[in-house]
Amino acid sequence: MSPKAEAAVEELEAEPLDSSDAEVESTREIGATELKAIAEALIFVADEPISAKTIADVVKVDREAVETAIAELVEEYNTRNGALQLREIAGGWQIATRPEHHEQIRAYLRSRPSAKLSLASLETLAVIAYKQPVTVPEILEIRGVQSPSAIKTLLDKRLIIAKGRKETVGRPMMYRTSKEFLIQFGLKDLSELPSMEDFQDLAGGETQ
Amino acid sequence: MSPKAEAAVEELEAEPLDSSDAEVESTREIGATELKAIAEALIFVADEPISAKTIADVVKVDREAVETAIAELVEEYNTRNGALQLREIAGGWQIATRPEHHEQIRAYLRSRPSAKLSLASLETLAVIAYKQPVTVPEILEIRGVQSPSAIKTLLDKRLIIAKGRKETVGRPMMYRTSKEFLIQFGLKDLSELPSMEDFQDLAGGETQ
Amino acid sequence: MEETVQTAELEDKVEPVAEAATTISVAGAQPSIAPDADSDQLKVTLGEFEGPLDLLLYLIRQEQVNIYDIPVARITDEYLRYLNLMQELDLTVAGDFLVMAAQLIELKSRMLLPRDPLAQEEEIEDPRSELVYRLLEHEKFKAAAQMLWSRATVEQAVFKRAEIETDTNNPEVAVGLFDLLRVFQQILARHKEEIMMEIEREEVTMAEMIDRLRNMVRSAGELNLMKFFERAQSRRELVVAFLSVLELVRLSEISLLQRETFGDIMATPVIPTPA
Repeated sequence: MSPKAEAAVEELEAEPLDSSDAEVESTREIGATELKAIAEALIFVADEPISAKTIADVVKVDREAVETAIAELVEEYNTRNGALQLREIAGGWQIATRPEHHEQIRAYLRSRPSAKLSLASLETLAVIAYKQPVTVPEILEIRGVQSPSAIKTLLDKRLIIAKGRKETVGRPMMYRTSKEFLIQFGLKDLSELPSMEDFQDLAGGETQ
Repeated sequence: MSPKAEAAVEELEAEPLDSSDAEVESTREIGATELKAIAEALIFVADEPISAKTIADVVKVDREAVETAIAELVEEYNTRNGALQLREIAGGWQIATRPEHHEQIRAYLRSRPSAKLSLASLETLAVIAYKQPVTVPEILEIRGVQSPSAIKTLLDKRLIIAKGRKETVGRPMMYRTSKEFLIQFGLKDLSELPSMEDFQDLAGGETQ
Repeated sequence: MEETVQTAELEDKVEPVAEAATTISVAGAQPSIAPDADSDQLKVTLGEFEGPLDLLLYLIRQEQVNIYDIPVARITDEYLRYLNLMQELDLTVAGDFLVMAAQLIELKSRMLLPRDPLAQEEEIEDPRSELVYRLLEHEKFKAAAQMLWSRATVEQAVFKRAEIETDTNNPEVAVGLFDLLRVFQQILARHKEEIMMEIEREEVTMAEMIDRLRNMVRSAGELNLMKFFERAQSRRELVVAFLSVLELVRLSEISLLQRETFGDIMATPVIPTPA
């Protein structure tokens, strides 16, 4: 970048945006560097490929100006040769990773921390935590839906353990929360689980 | 080193070493340029801030090497001065927009700044942030007012979490700030909060 | 007057305040009523005051006195005038404000007590010191809240990338302890709704069910209610069973006992006390 262009950038940035006005003022001139930055920001935050026309409408400039800005951005991304690319897809623009590193990306996605639970698993875990020891038919009765995969997930994540059978029709397995459950939720023991009273204290407004 | 030599080194580093040998594949040397690209790709695809350690584990390199790579990436992002920044938040790294263009982004996303917390909630949050882990009676003592609805709001917004009980009369729940708190307030970690003493001067002397 | 100003009453209440604002004020501050952002209750705010410590701080600043040497009598009088003003305006004075008033009055009387002539100079603790400490702490946290507010404002101008494909195959939620409890309550609520929705012909009458329960409790001496409910053949019967438990409790024929949180609930017969 030439020193002159650099100075222009600084000037633009020093100039505060009209923060008091919610509407973007169409009257203000938008420089090429700023337009490029806004286009990049919009492409980054958009949840699907965003067209030059959409960007032009938001910023209230000519579509051609946006297309020039994007062309420069593409050039920058290619020159930089980092992990990201700016690509045109389905009539719009998108930032994506280059294909080279898919192996590591897949390895990461597979290894993602597993302390998270789906809502179904969470519900099942909640029932087990508060009603333990409890059988699958009892969980079904309370939740109103079958939860076999949730139980498998919880067993896989070692949050629950099977503990004996209930002496009733079919002798179903009983489940309870594990030591791992206490660790993951930072509990010393089960008595530390919040009770309905703890919750009502907050919801009802009166403490003590 | 001449520019030409520099380019040659980069080329060498980009070229995977030992790619023909299947046996040493997992321990394959990863050049600095490649590591930088992989780190950037992982930071981009991760849906929440990703730590240098996680990246190191995925790529199977030293954490220090990852940290060096990230430091260079940060430098690149800053030098480029585009719409995006690479920043450390909640113990991990994240790519995000710079604040400058928020108006246009909001205009496009049709989003409004999310509802700000009430003064009562903010004060309660401040007490929890600085005194954690802290119980409801202790918060009352400091604030001088009951704050059950503020605590409920903070729990709903996932800014605080319940963590165990205090072994005292009534075994009240203890609260602390969450990872979401760090994210929403743009903090690397709790140590980044200004110390309580920084507010001392304000309190002792005249305000306004 | 009730704790909360009802919405219907709002219009009645706001007007006199707005009128009064020009004429009545203590130390230059005026009270107002506003909906509380965190709940659907209306909140009485005295100027900017969130609580008694806020009000005290304000009065101390307004009177331009040294916070380390508060003229307790003067500040207490101001404080009480303020509470009176609230009552004149027919506003509910929150309990926290009254507690502070009591503490101030106590402090005021302690300041009037002659000092123990035998006590060493350094042993004499200023009765105000605890209050001063609380005020200073409170003010620091107010400053901290301001800091958080500005941080959040900056942070709201920063955006993350939109969802990409790799996010969607990981539809998970982060979980805290209270989430667990909330989820459990939701299940219970859902369960209850299902039961309420089913309307069937009567199989067992309420009277029959009450008899059944009465007999079971009497013969067993102690009945696990879970067991009793499990006998119900339909959801409707379950409701009748539940109602009959309530009825017998109301008639003081049985009492309910839960030995531990979330433990089973036991029904025991109430031994009639001889009149």
